Amino acid sequence: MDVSFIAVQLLSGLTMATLLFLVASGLTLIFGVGNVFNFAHGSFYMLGAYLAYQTVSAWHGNFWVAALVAAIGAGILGMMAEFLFLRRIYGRAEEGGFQILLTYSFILVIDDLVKMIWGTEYKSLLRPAGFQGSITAAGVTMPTYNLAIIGIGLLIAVLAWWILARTRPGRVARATALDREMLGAMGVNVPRTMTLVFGIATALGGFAGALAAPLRSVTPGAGIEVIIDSLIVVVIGGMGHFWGAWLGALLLGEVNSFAVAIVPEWASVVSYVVMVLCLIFKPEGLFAPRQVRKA
Amino acid sequence: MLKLRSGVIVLLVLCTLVLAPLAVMAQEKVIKIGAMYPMTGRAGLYGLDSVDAAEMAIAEINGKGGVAGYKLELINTDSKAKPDYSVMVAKRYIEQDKVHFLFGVVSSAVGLAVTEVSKQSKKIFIGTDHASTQLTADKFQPYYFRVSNNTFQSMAAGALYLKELAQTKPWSTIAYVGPDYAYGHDQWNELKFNLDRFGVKYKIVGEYWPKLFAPDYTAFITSIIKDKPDILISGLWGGDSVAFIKQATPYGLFEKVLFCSPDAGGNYEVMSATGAELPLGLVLSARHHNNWPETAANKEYVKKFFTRTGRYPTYAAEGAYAGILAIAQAVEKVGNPTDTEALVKALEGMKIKLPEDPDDFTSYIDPATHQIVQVQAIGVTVANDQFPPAKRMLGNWKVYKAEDLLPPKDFSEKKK
Amino acid sequence: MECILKLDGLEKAFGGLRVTASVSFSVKEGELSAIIGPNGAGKTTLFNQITGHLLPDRGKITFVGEDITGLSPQQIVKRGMGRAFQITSIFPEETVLENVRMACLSRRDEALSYFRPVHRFKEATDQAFAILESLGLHQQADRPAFELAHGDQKLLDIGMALGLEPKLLLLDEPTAGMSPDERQLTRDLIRRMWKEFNLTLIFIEHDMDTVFGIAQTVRVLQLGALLAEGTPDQIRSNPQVITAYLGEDLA
Amino acid sequence: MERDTDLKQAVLWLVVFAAFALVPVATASKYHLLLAAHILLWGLFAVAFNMLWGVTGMLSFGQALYFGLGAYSVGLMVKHVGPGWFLPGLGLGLVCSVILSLAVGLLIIRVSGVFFTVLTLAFGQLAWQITFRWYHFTGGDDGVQGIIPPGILGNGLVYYYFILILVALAIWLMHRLSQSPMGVLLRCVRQNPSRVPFLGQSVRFSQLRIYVVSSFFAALAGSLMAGADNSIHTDMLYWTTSGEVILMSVLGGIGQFFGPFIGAGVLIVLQDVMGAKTEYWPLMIGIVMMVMVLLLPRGLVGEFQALRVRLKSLVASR
Repeated sequence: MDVSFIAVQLLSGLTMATLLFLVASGLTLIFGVGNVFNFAHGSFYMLGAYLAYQTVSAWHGNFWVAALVAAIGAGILGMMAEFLFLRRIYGRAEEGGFQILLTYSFILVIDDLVKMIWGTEYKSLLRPAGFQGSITAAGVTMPTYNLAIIGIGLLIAVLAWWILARTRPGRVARATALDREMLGAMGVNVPRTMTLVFGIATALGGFAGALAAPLRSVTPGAGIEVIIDSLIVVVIGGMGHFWGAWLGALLLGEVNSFAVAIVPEWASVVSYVVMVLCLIFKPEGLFAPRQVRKA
Repeated sequence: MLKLRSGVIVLLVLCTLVLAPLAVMAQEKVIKIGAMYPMTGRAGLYGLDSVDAAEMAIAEINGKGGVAGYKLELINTDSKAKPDYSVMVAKRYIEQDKVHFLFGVVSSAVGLAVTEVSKQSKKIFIGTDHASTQLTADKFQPYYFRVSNNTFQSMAAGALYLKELAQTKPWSTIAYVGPDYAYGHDQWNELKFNLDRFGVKYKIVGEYWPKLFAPDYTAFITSIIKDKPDILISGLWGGDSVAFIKQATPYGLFEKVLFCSPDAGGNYEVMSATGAELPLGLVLSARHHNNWPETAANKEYVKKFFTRTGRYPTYAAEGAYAGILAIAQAVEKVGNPTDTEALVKALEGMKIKLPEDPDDFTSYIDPATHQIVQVQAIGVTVANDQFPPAKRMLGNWKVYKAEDLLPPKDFSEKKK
Repeated sequence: MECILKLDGLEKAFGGLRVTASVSFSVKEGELSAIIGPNGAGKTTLFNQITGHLLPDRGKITFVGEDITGLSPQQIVKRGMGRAFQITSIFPEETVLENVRMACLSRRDEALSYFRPVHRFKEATDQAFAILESLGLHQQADRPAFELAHGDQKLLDIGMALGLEPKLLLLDEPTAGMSPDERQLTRDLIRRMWKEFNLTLIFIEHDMDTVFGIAQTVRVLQLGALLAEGTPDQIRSNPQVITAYLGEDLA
Repeated sequence: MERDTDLKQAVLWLVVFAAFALVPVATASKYHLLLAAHILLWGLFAVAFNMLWGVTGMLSFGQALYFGLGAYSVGLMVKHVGPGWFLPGLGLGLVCSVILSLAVGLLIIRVSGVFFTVLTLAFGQLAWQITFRWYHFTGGDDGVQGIIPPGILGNGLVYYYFILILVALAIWLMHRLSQSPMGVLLRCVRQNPSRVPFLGQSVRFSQLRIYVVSSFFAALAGSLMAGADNSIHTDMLYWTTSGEVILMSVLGGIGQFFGPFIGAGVLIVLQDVMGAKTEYWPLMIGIVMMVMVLLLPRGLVGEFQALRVRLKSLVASR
């Protein structure tokens, strides 16, 4: 393996990692803040892709506008889902199980609704104007759209970190995860915060779907395919840790990228192996701070 | 007390089970066909196309008064592409709905499970879209017939194409990318087998196994570019094919290698989903083409399908269409849909004119393997917007004779 | 009388905060004693270390002549130490009887039997009934525990500890949240339990009537350290204790 | 009073057992026999699963792992060794399920709550991916077909009664377990885990024990399923299988021992009836799930019981 090939594979891994991160970020956000495991996160990703497709093809919108529409659309639908359904089961005994079931039911309903609206044919989006080609430097070719995605991913990571760590709403959101009741007592409107955060998380999912659409095919059931991968990212990164998700995605993307080059016949199980190793040695996630274990 | 109630509920459920069949009144003079196509997820498109095409064929036949005094009737249950559920459905079809034929299925796994039911209950199973060669080779059983090409035939055609290519444009190295499951592995093994059989010299420089429905191919693409193969064979299908092509284009992969996907790469949904992004000059094929052969029959078939559904068919549709025609023809010959053994005899060696047959050829069912024998055309992507939303269709056809594509008599999947 | 529990220089800190500062004392078998101290004096933390819920940073705990430092709660319980909690800790969906019976079964090493229905464990059931009777809960035996009044739940918590037939019973604020009348009843009950079951009993309490009403020995904790130890009379007149409780000015 | 309950339960057992035993008498249809067999086996799987979730409060999203393990032990034994090795395969599956669940259990009971759920999901998916990928050995996504039980068991009717007896025995054993001190202890672990050590019992070991027990019976259900369907496939290990068994439990009621069994029956019959009528089955089942979770969280059996109690008190107050 020469140096330029290593550079190429690193970049490939980075592209994969960024897309993984974009999907997983919403999942980890809503888990970290709301203590909600949104199994239907992939469905919002799929909705985003379809909304973007709709905006571009039927309404002849600009791609970047379409991505925004996708994010907003998925966000609004997410808030509705939280407000109408999820909210009702907070605090119930066995909440975790009911959360998973309820969000699982979202997957089924959204899948069939998408099928009713858009049919089963594959939809497709073009790369946006100006990002259709690639640039070559020092023997390394890189599609410009992939570069754009990596840039956007970094931007979102930094922005999210800044919001969560440095702004008051961000701190409130983080504190919500720690203690819903305590915050309620302190005059924070916890239900509204939860709805909002859920909306932001699903908007991130929808945005990721829109960004990924020009690279993938838009089909019903696309959500289920990304959810397991994002789940692995979130588990490796430590559930609810934003930077963890980024690092987890990076680790997974790069490991996958080099596995493809070195042991292609095992490429499809590498993600799982990484995850299981992580779980054995650090079950709460590689990048999560050690928790105080109670007896 | 409550526990007793739950007992009562169980009893009620069981009673419903027992009484349900009484409600199903046997209708007279109907040929019942029990189909099991998936209607959701990635394969849902093929399922929908198949059901639409089968119903189109049935409407045509019933419009002409049916066959041997019978009308055809199709029932479809969403198989969810799950083998265990499909087995249940198949048994229900046989026992409750009293179907005469089992029909369909997209996934080979479901096909393998249903052929087992067919074998045990001696009920004819007409296979349409699934491609695993096993079904007509080592898993062969007398009540199974397949009316679309299997992967072996596609790969044989692909191998012949590559053989001819070597004479005009010499190549030496080859790489493969295909989904990491039986279908992907079968194709590669069968291609290598056929290349050897036809005496083609080649050197393998890479084998890549993304998982089925993998969203990202970037790492595979850059790795393939490093391997510098002359030929890249792809065993990807549907959305995976679309994603691979879309992601590979800006890397200039298709200028560096000859991309060849002889089984499913030329399926219409790949072309419709990639539109103008589909590079020119890719070597693709499918088990039916909307623009080949340019016979009246094919044109009419495609047009009718479009009028009926508002979209152009994938090859799955033509398989289902062929299946209905085969059933009709068999019943016509036998005179009733109940004499299974006579129907098997009628299907064996049956000649059947299909939309995908060029004028000088008629498809027939090989009596030894129950596999339909058809010509296969391999084409190259050219600009063509007659079948929107596709902007590219195949052209510059190379046509391979059906007999050349059959597996040798002693071929078995086990000998890999 | 022999010494049943002995603490030797127990130390515990959370972060920089010393919550147990070199505490040493020994408890005689059959003693009924109280631990008092202002809020935050480290009383419950001390209990948590004795019962194995927390590991002390330093020091040694000896129970019936055996070093139990570092053992898990269940190992310590098996050696005959029972505990009831400050914030009532019961199994809310189980019946009152079941709560106590679980303890009785555990005591008899029958808790892991997986085949015989629980109600056929005659001895454990009878013992559980007997305990409920002496606690006055027997009429509510078949009610789910969460339906009980707060005071009764506290009693049930104690009942569960009694089901373990402990040599030593630790009660964490047994009268917290009770009305004065209930307190009086509980006070009598504790004394009766103590005699009836031949217990060594240590309780943490804020209610001074209870402490000075029934305890034979009183220990005072302040800022994690043992401030004083003695009979109720000695403690009542100890100037250090008065300071701790009433502040410098009044001392 | 408690003896009275015993009697009622014995009667119930007989009624349910007899109902299932009479299925082949009532209908000659092999399809109905298969449907009844599926209800029995899914019912067993669901009851075993609920010992984990409803009883002990550990929501596993990966019990398909053991269901599949049982099925594949039988299937692969038949495929690679010979058709006569059906029963040894069954035994091997059960042994493997104990060993594997011990190993996996030790790893994952270190965490609780949603973390536990996600870890079980992860291990389940790992097993699925390996089975899917290792296709020379497992048959990959093609699965294994033609798994016919040997000798007299090859007869569908005999095999049905074989299933019936084993399922009845297994459920009876689990029922005894749930009524035993161990069962009470498990319920205590769910309700108040921090109190359990102070009764001298270990939370983790209780959890590990029931994880192994539940996995064992899941494997039994899976291995018997291989013989009922005559085929196995990777879907049995996929997360949707785990999801289905959770749904069955919620449908019937996780607070009831028998709830999941009823849930399995209702779901399978519903799937059979609705699946034949609509291609929008996922939508239907999604809506059913939402209704159950939001409005009837106690499940059909649990809500029915609650309704009875309310009616009773209404009558009494009049």
